[in-house]
Formats: sequence, structure tokens, C-alpha cells
Amino acid sequence: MIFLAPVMLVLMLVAVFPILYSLYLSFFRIKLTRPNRTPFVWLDNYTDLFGNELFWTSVARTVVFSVVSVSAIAVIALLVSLLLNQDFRFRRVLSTIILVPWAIPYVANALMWKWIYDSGYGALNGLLFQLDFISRYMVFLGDQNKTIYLIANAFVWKEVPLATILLLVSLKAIPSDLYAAARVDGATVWSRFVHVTLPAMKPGFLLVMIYETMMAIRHFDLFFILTEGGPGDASHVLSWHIYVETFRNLSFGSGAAMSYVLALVTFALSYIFIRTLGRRV
Amino acid sequence: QGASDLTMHTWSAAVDTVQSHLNAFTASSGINVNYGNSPWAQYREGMVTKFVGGAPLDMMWVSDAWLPEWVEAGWIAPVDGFKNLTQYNSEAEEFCNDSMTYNGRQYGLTYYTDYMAFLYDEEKVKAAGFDAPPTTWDEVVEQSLVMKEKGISDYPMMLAMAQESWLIEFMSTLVFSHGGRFIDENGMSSMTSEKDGAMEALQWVVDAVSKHGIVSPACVETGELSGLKAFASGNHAFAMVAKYRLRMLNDPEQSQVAGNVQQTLMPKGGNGAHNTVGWMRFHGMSSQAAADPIRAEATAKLIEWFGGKSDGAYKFQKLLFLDIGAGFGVKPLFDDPEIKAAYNAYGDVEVIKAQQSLAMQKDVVTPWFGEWNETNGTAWQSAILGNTDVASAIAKSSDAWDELKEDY
Amino acid sequence: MTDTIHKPAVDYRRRQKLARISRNLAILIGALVVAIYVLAPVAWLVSSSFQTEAEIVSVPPHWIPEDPTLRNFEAIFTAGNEEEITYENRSGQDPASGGYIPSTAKNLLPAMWNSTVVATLVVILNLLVGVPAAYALAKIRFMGRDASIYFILMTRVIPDIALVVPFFLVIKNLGMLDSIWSLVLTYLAVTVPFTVFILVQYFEGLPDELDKAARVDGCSRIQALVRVFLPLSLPSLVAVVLFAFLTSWNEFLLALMFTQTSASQTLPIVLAAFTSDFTISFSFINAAGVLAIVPPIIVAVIFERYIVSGLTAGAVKG
Amino acid sequence: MARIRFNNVEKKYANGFHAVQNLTLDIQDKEFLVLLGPSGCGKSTTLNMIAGLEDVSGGALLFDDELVNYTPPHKRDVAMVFQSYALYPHKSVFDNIAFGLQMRKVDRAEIDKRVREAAEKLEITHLLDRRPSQLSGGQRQRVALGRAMVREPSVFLMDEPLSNLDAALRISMRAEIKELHQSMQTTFVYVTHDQAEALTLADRIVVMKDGVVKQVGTPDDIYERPENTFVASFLGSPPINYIDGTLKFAGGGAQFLHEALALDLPEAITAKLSGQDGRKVRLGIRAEDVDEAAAGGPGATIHGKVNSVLPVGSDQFLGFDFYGNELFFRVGKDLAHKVGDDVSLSVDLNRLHLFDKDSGASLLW
Amino acid sequence: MARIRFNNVEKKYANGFHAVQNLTLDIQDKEFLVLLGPSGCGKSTTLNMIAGLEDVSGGALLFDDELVNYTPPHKRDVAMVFQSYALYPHKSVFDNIAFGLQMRKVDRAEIDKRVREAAEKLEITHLLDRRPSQLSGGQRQRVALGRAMVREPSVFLMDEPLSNLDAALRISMRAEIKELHQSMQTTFVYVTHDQAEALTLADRIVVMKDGVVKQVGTPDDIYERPENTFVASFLGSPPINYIDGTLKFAGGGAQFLHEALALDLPEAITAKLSGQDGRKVRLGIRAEDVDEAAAGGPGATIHGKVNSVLPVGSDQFLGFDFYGNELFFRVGKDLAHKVGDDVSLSVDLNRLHLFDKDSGASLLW
Ligand SMILES: Nc1ncnc2c1ncn2[C@@H]1O[C@H](COP(=O)(O)OP(=O)(O)OP(=O)(O)O)[C@@H](O)[C@H]1O
Ligand SMILES: Nc1ncnc2c1ncn2[C@@H]1O[C@H](COP(=O)(O)OP(=O)(O)OP(=O)(O)O)[C@@H](O)[C@H]1O
Ligand SMILES: [Mg+2]
Ligand SMILES: [Mg+2]
Repeated sequence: MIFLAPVMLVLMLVAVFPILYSLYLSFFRIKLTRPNRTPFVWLDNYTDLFGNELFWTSVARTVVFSVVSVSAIAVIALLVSLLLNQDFRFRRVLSTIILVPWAIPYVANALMWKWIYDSGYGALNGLLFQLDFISRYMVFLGDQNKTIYLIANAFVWKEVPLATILLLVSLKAIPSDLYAAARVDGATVWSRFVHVTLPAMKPGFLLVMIYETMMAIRHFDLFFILTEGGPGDASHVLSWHIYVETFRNLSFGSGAAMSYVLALVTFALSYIFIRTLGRRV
Repeated sequence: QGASDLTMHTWSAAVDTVQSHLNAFTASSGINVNYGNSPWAQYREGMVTKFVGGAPLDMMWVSDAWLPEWVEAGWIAPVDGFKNLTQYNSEAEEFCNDSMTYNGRQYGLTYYTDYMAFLYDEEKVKAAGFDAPPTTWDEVVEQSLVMKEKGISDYPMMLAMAQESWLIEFMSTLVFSHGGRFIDENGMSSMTSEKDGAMEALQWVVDAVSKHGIVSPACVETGELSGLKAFASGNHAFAMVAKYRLRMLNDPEQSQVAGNVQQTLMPKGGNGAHNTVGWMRFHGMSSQAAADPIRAEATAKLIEWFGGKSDGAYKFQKLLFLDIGAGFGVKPLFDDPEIKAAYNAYGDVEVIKAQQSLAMQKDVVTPWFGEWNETNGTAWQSAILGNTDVASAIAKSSDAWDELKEDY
Repeated sequence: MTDTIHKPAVDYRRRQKLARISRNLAILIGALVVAIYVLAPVAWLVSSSFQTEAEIVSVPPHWIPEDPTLRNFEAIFTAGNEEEITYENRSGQDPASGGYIPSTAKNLLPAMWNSTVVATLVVILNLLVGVPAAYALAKIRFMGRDASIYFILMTRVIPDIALVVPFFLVIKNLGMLDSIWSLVLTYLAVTVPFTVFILVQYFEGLPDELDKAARVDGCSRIQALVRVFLPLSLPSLVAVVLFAFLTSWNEFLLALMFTQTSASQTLPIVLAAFTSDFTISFSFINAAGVLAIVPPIIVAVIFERYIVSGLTAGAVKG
Repeated sequence: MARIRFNNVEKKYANGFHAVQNLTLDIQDKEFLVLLGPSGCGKSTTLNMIAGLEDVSGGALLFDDELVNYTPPHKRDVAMVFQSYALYPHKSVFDNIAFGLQMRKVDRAEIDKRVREAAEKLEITHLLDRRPSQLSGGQRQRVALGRAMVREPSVFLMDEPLSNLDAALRISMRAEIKELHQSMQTTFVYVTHDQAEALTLADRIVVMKDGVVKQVGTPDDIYERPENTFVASFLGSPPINYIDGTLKFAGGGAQFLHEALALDLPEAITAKLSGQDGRKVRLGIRAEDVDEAAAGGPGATIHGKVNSVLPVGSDQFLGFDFYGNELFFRVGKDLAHKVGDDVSLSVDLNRLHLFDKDSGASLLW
Repeated sequence: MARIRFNNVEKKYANGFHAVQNLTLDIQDKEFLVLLGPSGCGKSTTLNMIAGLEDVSGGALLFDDELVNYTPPHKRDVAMVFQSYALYPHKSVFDNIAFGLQMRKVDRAEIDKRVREAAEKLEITHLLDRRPSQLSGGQRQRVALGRAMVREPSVFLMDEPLSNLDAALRISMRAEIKELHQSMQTTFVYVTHDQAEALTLADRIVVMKDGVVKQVGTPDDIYERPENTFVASFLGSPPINYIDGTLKFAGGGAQFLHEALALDLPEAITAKLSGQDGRKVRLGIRAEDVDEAAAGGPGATIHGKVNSVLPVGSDQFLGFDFYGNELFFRVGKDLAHKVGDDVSLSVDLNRLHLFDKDSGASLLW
């Protein structure tokens, strides 16, 4: 298939080797500080995970983070895309504004939020204080019950634009005569939404779910800059765990194994989305 | 990129200063240097990748905490074979020489060194009715409670206990000033020891947060930078930060408490002295460079240019101090009039010197430091958050240490 | 024919008017909520970029700068002389020394330029490579279609952290270290799978008949793609352009590893470098953050208009 | 049950095109009204206005004396077969048909029953599980028809619902629609290009042209008593033949005169032509109103040379060259004619049509 | 210029549906071939295979003896009118029509000329600047037709190109297509549901059913000599009437016997029936093959009671109840009949059709 060749070439060249390489690593017990002792351990790196308490904690954290943020993204993006699909005066302005969070590099985004959430001089505290919602500055990121949701908020804020665009694109593709048919069939605004709009948005939703799930499960930057997994292990998500294992502990083998576990989960989820939201990708 | 070019990588600090000094090096030696830098926060993982990936690299900056790890991994090479480098050891701070030595070999020349200082806001202390800063941790509590009561500050003591690379320095300071240690001479954990372990220090922090309320519960999210900012915004009366921050805190452009910030000796705990922790960063040579005699020679020259004398003077160290306030590891510079003048502009040289002599090396720097550090940080945070009691937090950390050491 | 005209039981005209008013109201409120949600943090970013370092940590915050300063922006725009740096002209302005503007400030504009170049190249390559693939996957039935899709998906499920080192090896072996091409290539690999997915989804929604008509009209597959499908896919192409551009614009980890000097460093790296162990200027970082928004927004403004609806109306019957 | 009235209704499209002009029309309750007219004359636009899918640009549209200009479609209770089908691509055939019922909260068993009944009639029972994209053109059209058939609306709107079906199916569908009309007792507005369909189904026919109504009447009116040349030529296959000439009154009777033809107009026609002596007229002869077998009198015969012979199964069409006019007549399939033959055809004088030559208005009706 | 051959061609869709079965067909160069068959029988599928738009699942498709199973569409040089139009929504009408020429690098002036010519013929000149979405159904269809007309391919494929046009336009378009065929001298494969169209345009007609060819022949063959009941009933409007009975040889001649009817079969027919005495047969009488005027002999008359009267403009259809069979005959529009009248119709015996009752195969052809 000549049309696929360029993509395949790029992926083969750049993506396939890394994937196989880390798969290969995951079968060895590699600790960089012991360059001379790297035994082939077959699946031990994987089986070890079952007994690793922190690993399961991180899985739980990841699940919470992903579920919260992906559902928030999907809902907000749905609402915003429906809004932007309307015809009104400032539509163009609004749809440009909505892209702003996307345009801020992750690093700047994380720093911005860190600074907004700060318990000493943060803008959020300042705002709540001035509005008299709180009488003294609150602890945000340092509160282990709030941390993950606050990080999710920063993540959602950043990811909504892409999701919105993806949904908007599929909204725009709906042929208007379907609405005409539905109106004649007696469908109210709501039924038209349910029976015409939503099914037509399936492709967009599929993209959003796959992409955002992937991003949420793997998300790293915010955790790195905002909390480094803290306080305690409150934001110790799987991607952070992998990072620590790989770069702090220099255990490339088990890091790769965990990456593979995460990859399989992501793949399985994507597969489920593909199966449920569309027969084809 | 000529074949004889050297590659040097640093974190993105004092970039212009480094570049100017490098240009002078090229002018004087004729050796070209490719100078790259990357952000401090991600420097270590960047270097790990470069080492593993075999990127061309000759000289780089190394943090004392990474030394054992990098040596064990075979990434950096000792430099004590180069006479032109060892000649400076006599004029260097002993603390620095020790910190660059692993298994009896020396791995570089000092880039900068500093220690954790105890700073206070003179105005607030006075307002609270005290005429001297605290000298013990109990006094810190005492003064703080008064300030709290008088509404001078909600959380008079600023402690930055967030998970980040600084955390170990803060913890070490607390432990050392309480007279404790993390490990004993055999390298086994001694943290759990009631008297000279880490228990007392952590207990102080836990009490400060939850019993006295003089340290914000947000300390677990506060990093060194945010803490510094909070202190600069006038939220706190006491702070534990790197000594070189003193200058910034007294700069009206950046600080709302400029002019009021003073340094005093680190408060001591029941069994402690006024000890603090010191750290240093150094210029190191990659094993890659060391393997090739010609390149090794050139790299040694480059290290000398930065870490030793260039054109007969400790030029780089001086520039660095004047530009960014970074402490130097070469004693003679203290006598430099320009430096004296600069120090006195914002601090008390005597206190600075006195505290410096009480700075101790981190005792946990081992090849498994990185791995343990993670567990330890989480354990301390759990105790501060009230998820576990002090004893079991320390025990967890202690067990992790012994296990890792065993494993090694 | 009787000429009595009854008003309907329900006055639909009024109802229509009411509906329009409430719709407009809902839109207005919705738009306001969205705009506030999106802009509030950014507004603070902008406001603080005009404040001094001392002012931004005020408690409570100064929402409007009391003492606005352009220092941050001046530092970014005035720096950048091409001269060799010497002891005399070096910027000693690291924070601790009295100024809080990092000496790397002058690298910001070159880094933005690098980022723009990289992102633009990635966009172009994405389209060149991704569009035909998506077309093939959407409109050509061939064996291994599903396998190809899952293969493409698979390249993106592994976390980047695990791929950093092997990616690095590939880039090193291609001799692309510290060159923007390393980023162009890896970003392409990172973005193209999703680009393909976006386009496949959209192409599949376009009537098969159009493809057939084009081919009967004498188009080869590629011509059918270019002459018929692409003009109809503008919305999804915009999505792809934005996606590829912004992903490249935002990417941090790989850029951190592959770039070392200002010849190739991109914006996020330079931004991150502003928080070095000595650098503490939030206000400056915010100024940089504000500038970082500008190029993508220009791109967005250029392309946003092409997200239009109903491109296929009237094409087929059925 | 609905009576639909158009009072001076106008429709202008966004691009300024004036698609329907000053339409005044009264559609009776339970009437089967067929809209007829050339492509682009505004039939679909008219249906869309009834359904509420296009705004009325001017005038009043009334359902049972109630102004509905602003009533949204789902409150109008109409069922519609779209010319472009407009099937829901993501729904199965079953769900496409069931949707209108689901929207009206008809209970499940009832829906199932009605859908299956309709599918049976439409011969698409075996396709109920398919998606529209897997259907042939005619099958899609039947689904579109089914969607309307299962409903019980007050108005049925059908826009060429049978155009893509084969003759046999079309005839049986036509019967189904007729039956539907009878059993439902509701108003039908029906667009078709098929004359047989129009003539067999309609209670009344509206003939439109360029957005303007040209004639409204029963099928018989329209076919037998066209009010103008447009309506006359619009129906009939092959279409009506025209010969221009002059009216001449002589003796008690009138004559149609053309350089090569003189027809004696019968009494019934002459009666309507008083005072039109010498008028330039256009004579219309329907293709089927000639006979070769019977020998016409001298005042009722056309002579000509056969120009083309077109067998169409049941009949054959003879093309004639008649002094510059191309005439087409329908004759029995038994008569063997070759191109070039001379033929004489007797004209059925009672069925002649006469129009004013310039305005095209009928002189008879 | 192309001769198209199907050798045992099969088409199975992805869902397993067998749309075309074992199709063997030889389309001559320059032939005008019409595909006829009920909705869903595989006509469009066959066209699509010729165009290369659907893969051939089995067998060989040959253009001039060259296997083209795997040749992509743009190498086949065909022009096609799609049943669903498939207009380029983003292009103006002009560009839609011009596109095929642009792809073939015809020069601009020439394109302009050809497009305008075609638009003229199609009466859409005033629409050239519009987008498809702003056109009426029939206008869209004409654009689709125009897109093919401007081309000079070796094969024209037209899938119901006139279904949405009014009768008058359809007739003139039919003439245009005829002329196109004559001037281009290329092969046409044409799908239609309109019998008049099929019979007037076709050199040969292929009648299909459920993916299988039922008969191939000239229009005359198909109409006059249907090989089976399917083909016989498929053409004719109203369709052919069937009466089941038995063959009886008596004396020199044969007779068709039914409880209430005995027809003496003429010589020509009897000759083909030798040895079929006593066979159960199905008699076919086309609706137009009766005459009320002429008095038929005893062995050639049907008596019955009028059940329905359907005027269709040019004629009227009488529905008969004949011993449980519903028969439809076409009679002149002059004859005034009411429901309930008793009528006698003489049957044109020479035009009778006889089929085997069980297999439906013709006994005559
Ligand atoms: N994509 C498809 N998948 C499965 N079956 C299909 C598909 N397309 C068509 N069919 C089936 O194949 C058969 C032939 O379809 P085709 O379109 O050739 O019919 P047709 O003869 O053109 O009918 P019509 O006159 O209604 O257009 C139909 O029964 C149809 O349901
Ligand atoms: N959206 C539109 N914008 C502008 N003009 C339009 C639009 N839709 C239709 N028209 C024009 O309005 C006129 C009437 O269109 P309409 O669809 O009512 O015709 P119609 O009588 O249904 O024709 P057909 O028999 O071809 O379907 C046509 O000339 C058409 O070109
Ligand atoms: Mg229409
Ligand atoms: Mg078809």
C-alpha cells in the first residue's frame, strides 16, 4: 500500500526500534549503577510488580486521575463544542480564546498552576479570600485529599481545547438534511441531539476518548512540576512511578516492564473504545 | 564541530558567565568547546540519557549527591591523575575535597559550594518582643507562638518539605542540627536511634505543623523556591534556605522584606550543635573523555580553567560569586577585597564563616541514594501529614536503607 | 375560501422569539463561563508579567499591577546581540545578583523561532505523510487494514519516558543530536499516528460516492485525494494542523534530551531553564509564557475560519 | 386531518433566488394533491414550507385556519418522504423506519408491528437489519417511504417517493399509497414527475412553473382542459403537438387554417370561439388523438411523411415532418411503417385544443 | 470504443451478500445496452464493476479481450452518471462538469465550450455558478448527467440518469442521449426503470433478477418474446395478465382451456406446441392486446364485470374480476365504462403468450 508507506517508514524508523528496545530491556534486571550485573530474568520484572505495594498505589492514583480528568474533558468539550457550533456574534473570537490553554507549553502551564495554587501567595487563595469564601489561606496541593483533583483540573484546563476541536469537527460534518428528517419525524431539540447529533459525534468521541485516556494515563509533566508524587504518595501515579524507577532508581529493566504494563492497559482501553464507539478506527 | 572539539554540558545557570569564561579559554588554548546546557530540574535525567545513549561529552557539572551513582555506572572518571588539577586541593575547602572523593579517588574540581542557612526577619522578631533570634529549635517554637498570638505571622517558620531535590538538604539540616545522623560509620542506618537518629528532628517538624501550628501544613507542597518566595513576601519570620538566597531576600526589587533579613546560626536541638548541611557541585570528566589521552588532557585543561586558576587567578569562582552569589570552595578568595565588600553589603561575613565551618556533608550519599531518597521523602511527608506516626515513618525509611545497602 | 385566520393555540411566533432570546442568553452565559474559565488563569499570567518580582508575591495578589513594568519584556526583546560574549558584555543578571532576569532571557526569541520552525515542519510533514495514509485506511479496502491501524495505535501507547533512551539512540545514530531535525523527526513519529486517526475518522464520514465519482472522472487515487477529499476535509485538516503544531510547541521531554544548545533548543526548554537552581523569577517566566501563546494563536486565527460546516451538503442522494 | 392554505406565500432563498412566488392555494382536508411541474419549479420548496423546514418569506401558511408560519416542524404533525431520502446513516433500516414512532412514544410492540407491516408492503423485510449504506438506490427510497408510511400524521408530504423504483414495484407502491390515503383519511401533498402516478393518484393536480402556479384542477381538467400551452405540453407522452394557424369563421362553423391544413372545428368548440375570427391561434393535438385506421373526412386529416418510427412496447410513436413542425403521434403497434412512408391520419376533432398564439392561454377553457 | 465481456462474474459484498451471480454477458462495441430489473437486482453493482469501483469477486471482466479485473477506474476511461449523483459539493456546477475534462488536461477554451454546450442542452446554463446544495433534485441530476456528457470516454455508464426529471425534460434528454450515442460511437450501459426509455434507447436489453440474468435481447424480443413470466410481467404498464389453464389439442388446432374461457390458438402458436397436449399452462395477455370495438369471435372473447376504471390521460385502464384473477386492460379513453358494467373484450390471439405453469418458461420462444 503505497499511501501507507511514508507513515510506516517514519514509524519503523523512529518508533519501532524504541518499542522493541524497551520490550527487550524489560526482560533484564538492569540497574545502571551495576553495569556489570544485568541478568536476563525473563518475566520477573513483571511478576515482581504484583508484590509491589507502591505500584498498586500508583495504579489506583492513575485510575482516579484518568477517570476524573477524561470524563471532565469529555463533558466540558462536549458542551463547549456544542456552544461553538452555534452561530453567534463572537463565535470566532470565542473559538480562538478556547485554544489559548493549548498554546501554553506544558512547562509554563505547570508553573502557572503551581503558582496559582500556592498556599502562601497563590492567586486562587487570593481570589477566594477576597471574595470572602475563605477566611485564611488554604492548603491546596499540600492537602493529600485535594492534590490529585487539582492536578486534574490543570490537566483538564489544558486538554479541553483539543478535545473541543475534535468534537467540533465531527459536529460540523453532520448533514443538515438529517436534522430536517428528524424534525419531521417529530424529534424535539433533545431527541435530535440524542439521535442525530450524538451518533454523528461518535467518531469525534472515539478520538477524544482514545487520545485523552492515553494522555491522562501517561501524563507526567504536571506531576513532576507540581508535586513530584507528593504529598506523601497522594499524587504518586503510575507514570511518576515509572519515572522514579527509571531515572531516579536507574532501574531501566523494571521501568520498561512497568511501561509495558501501562502500554498494554492503554492499548486495551483504546481497543475497547474502538469496539464500542466505532467499528473501525 | 572539529574532531578536537570538546563538549561541555551544564545546567542552565550563569550561562553568560560560563560562556564568557569559555570564550576566554578558547582564545587562550585554541580548543573549541561545544557548550550545551539544560534546565536544572531535569538535568540529571538528561545526563543519564546522554550517558546511556553515548552522546559525545567531556566535561559536565556534577552534584555531590550523584557522585557514587555516576562513578558506579562508569560514567565519570577520576581526575586525580592530573597534576594540574590536584595542585589546587590544598587551597580548597576540605569539605569540598571530601565531597568530590569516592572510594578514595577524586572526581573533579569545585564549581560552587554552599550550605543551608537559618534566616530571620529582624523586624518581626523585634515586633514580637525579642531582641535576639532563636538559638535552639525550642526557642524557635517559643518565639513563633508569640508571633502567632500577636498576629505577626500565621506560620512564622518557613519549612520547605516538598518532594524535590532540595528535600534531602532540608532533612539533613534538621537531623544534623538536632545532633542526629542518618547512618553510622558502618554505613548502616542509625535513623531510628532515639538520641542520635532522625526521630527527634522529624518529631520537631511534626509538632511544629500539627501541635504548635507554627509551620504551615502546606510545607509538604512547598519547594525551596516557593518557600523563598513566601518568605520574601513577608509571610514568615524564620526560614531555612540556601545561604546565597540572602542576597536576593535583601533586594527590594524581589523581596518585600528587603533589609530585614538576617542570618544566624542554625538553631540546635537538645543534643545538637549548630550544625547544618553543606553541599557542593563540581566540574567532572566523563569516562569517555578519560579513555582518550588527548581528549583527557584537553578536558583536564578545561576543568582547571573553571575549577582551578585561569590566567593565574580564581577568576571563574570570583565571577560566579559576583554574578549570582554562589559560594566558592577556594579559601583564598575570602581575602579578596571585592568579595569582602560584596558579602558585607547584604550579610555578616563572620556569621557566614562561622556557619560554614559547621557545615557537614550529607551522610547518605551512596550509589543507592536516589532510590532511598524517594522512600525517605515519602515517609517523612506521611508523618507530617499525619498518615503515620514518626516512629514508623522513620522505621520505614530505615528499613529501606538497610535493604538497599544489603542488596548492593 | 374563508379568510378567518386563527392565531394558533400556542403563539409559536412568540415562542420562537422567546426561544431565540433564551438561546441567545444561554449562548451568552455559556460563552462567558467558557471565556472566564479559560481566560482567568491567563489573565493572571498576563497581569503578573507586568509586575515586578516583589509585587507578584503580594498577599492578597494585585490583580492589576500597581507599578507596571516592562522589564520582563524588554529583557526578552532587547537582548540578543550577536557579539561574542566576553567578561565585559556578559549578562551578570542572575537573580541573586540584584536583577531577577535570567541571563538566558535572550535565548527566548531564538527558541521561539526554533519552536516555530519545528512545529511548522512537523505540521507540513504530518499532512504530507498522514493524509495519504488516512485516505488509504478510510477508503481503500485492503488486507491488513485493521492490523495497520492497531500497529499505528501501538506506537503511541508506550509512555514517552520509556522511549526516551531508545529514541536518543536512534537520533544519535542518525547524527541528528542537537539539531532541530531530531525534533522534527521524533515529533512527526509522535504526532502522525493521531493525525492519521483524526483524518481516518473524518474521511470515513465522507460519501464513498465522491471518491468513486472522482475516480471515474479520471483521478488517480492521489488526485481524488487532493482534488476532492482535501477540500472537503478542511475542518479535520485544521484539527490536524493545530494538533501537530501545538503538540510540537508543547513537547518537553524529547526536546530536553535531544537539544543542548541554543541552536536547537525549543521554547519549553528555555522556559524550564528559567527556573534553574538560582533562578526564581515567576514574573519573568510569566512574561515568557505570555509570549509563548502568541505564535500558536496566530496559527489558530489563521486556520480557525476553515472549520466550517456542511461541506458535503448536496453531494449525494440517499 | 388538516386543511392547508397558502395565502400569497413567497419563498426567497438566501442567495436571493425567488423560488416560490405569490402562492395562493387551498388544500382540502383529506385531499390528495399532486404537485407537478418542471424540474426546479419549486415543488420541493413548497413541501418544505408545509413541513416547516424552510421559513416562509412572505404571506401566510395556515393549517385549519391556524397560522403556522412559525410553528416548528415537530409540532406540525407531518410525515415526509424526502427527495434526497435523508436516511439516518447510523441507524438500521428498522430504526430508520421506527424513529418517528419512537419519538411519539408509541409502544414497542406496536412499533414493531407497524414497521414490519410496512416493510412487508415495501418488500424490504429482509433488509431491516442493514444500514442504509448497504442498500441499493431503490431500497433506500423504499426505506424513506416506509419512514412516512408507519406514521399517522395529519399531513403526508411525499417528494418523488417512487422515482427510483421499477415499473412493477411502482405500480404496487402506488396502490399502497392510494390505500394509505384511503385508510388514513388524511391530506396528502405529493410530488411526482410520473404522469401516470399523478393522474391516477390525484384528487387535484397543481401545475407549477418557475415558482408560479399555472393551473389547479382535477386530473381530468388538467389533461383534457389545459388552461394554457404550458400545462398542455407538460402532460402527455409523447407531448401534445402544436400547429400554428388562423381561425376562420365561414358559414355556421369555424375552421382552423394552416398553409397545408384546414380543420373543420366541431360545434362544441366553435361555440366557445365567437368573435375570434382571424385570430392567430395555436392548435394542439395530443399524440394519441389520431387514428390511422378510420378514414377521416377531408376536414379532419393530416398528411405527412414519416420521419421516425419508435416502437415502445405497447405502441409505436410516429414522428412526422409537417411543414417545419416535428409532430409525434401514437399509433398501434401492429401498423408497419417505415421511415419515408406517406401517411394520412384522421384527427379526433372533438379533442382538439386551441390556444392564443401569443399568450398561450386556452381559448376553450 | 470498447467491447465489454463478463465471464462468469461474481460479486459478493463485504457482508456476504451475493449481489451478482455468475454473470456472463458480451456487450458489443458501440452497443447501447440497457440493464433492467427490479430494485436491488444488481444493476448498479454491475455498472460499478465495469467502472472498476467495486472489486470483481470472481470471474473475469474483459475490455476488448483485456482482463481489467484489477485495472483502476481512471485507467478504464469510462464516464458514469451515478444513481446518487455524487456531485462535488465544494465545486460550482461548472467545475463539477468540467472536472473530468480538467483531469484529462483538455485545454481551457475547449472545456469552457463543452461545458456550456452541455449546460445548454441540460437547461442549466443559469445555474453554472451555483453549488450543488443550492439546486433542486432534478437540477442536481442534470449536473450529474452533464458531467458524463462532456466526456469522450470509451464507455458511458448511466445509472438512472433521468429518474428525477419531468416527462418533457426526460424526453428531450432521452433524445440528447440518443444523439450522444450516435455522435460518439461508443458503448453505453444504461440502467433505467422507465420502460419507454429502455425500449426506445436500447439496442439490447438485459433483464436481471436477484443478481441473475433472465433474458438478453432486443427491445422487441424482450417485449414481444419474453422467455419467461418474470420478463413478461416486468415490462408493460399495466402489466401482462395471466390466466392459468390447460392446453388441449382438438382437430387440427390447439385450444387454451379455463373453466370460463376457451381460446382457439392460432396456427403460428399451435405449431410450437406439438406434444404439449394436456399441459398446465399460464396464458399471458398484455393489457393493450384487447379491443372492445371489434367484435371477437367466440374463441377469442373474454367476458367480465368491470371492477375499476382508471383514467390515465391518454387511455383508461379497466380492472376486471375474472374468476378470481384480477385482470387489467387498456382501452381507449372514449369508451365510457362504469364499475359494475359487463364487458366483452376481443383478444388479439396472435399476441398471446404461453408459459409453463410451473417453471414459468415460455412455451413459444
Ligand atoms: N455495500 C453493500 N453491502 C451489502 N449489500 C449491498 C451493498 N450495496 C448493495 N447491496 C445489495 O446488493 C444488491 C444489489 O444492489 P444494487 O445497488 O446493484 O441494486 P440495483 O439493481 O442498482 O437496485 P436499484 O434499482 O434499487 O438501484 C441489493 O440487494 C443491495 O441490497
Ligand atoms: N438552497 C437554495 N439556495 C438557492 N436556490 C435554491 C436552493 N434550493 C433550491 N433552490 C432553487 O429553487 C428552485 C426550486 O427548487 P425546488 O427544490 O423546490 O425544485 P423542485 O420543483 O423540487 O425541482 P425538482 O423536480 O428538480 O426536484 C430551483 O430553481 C433551485 O435551483
Ligand atoms: Mg424537488
Ligand atoms: Mg441502483
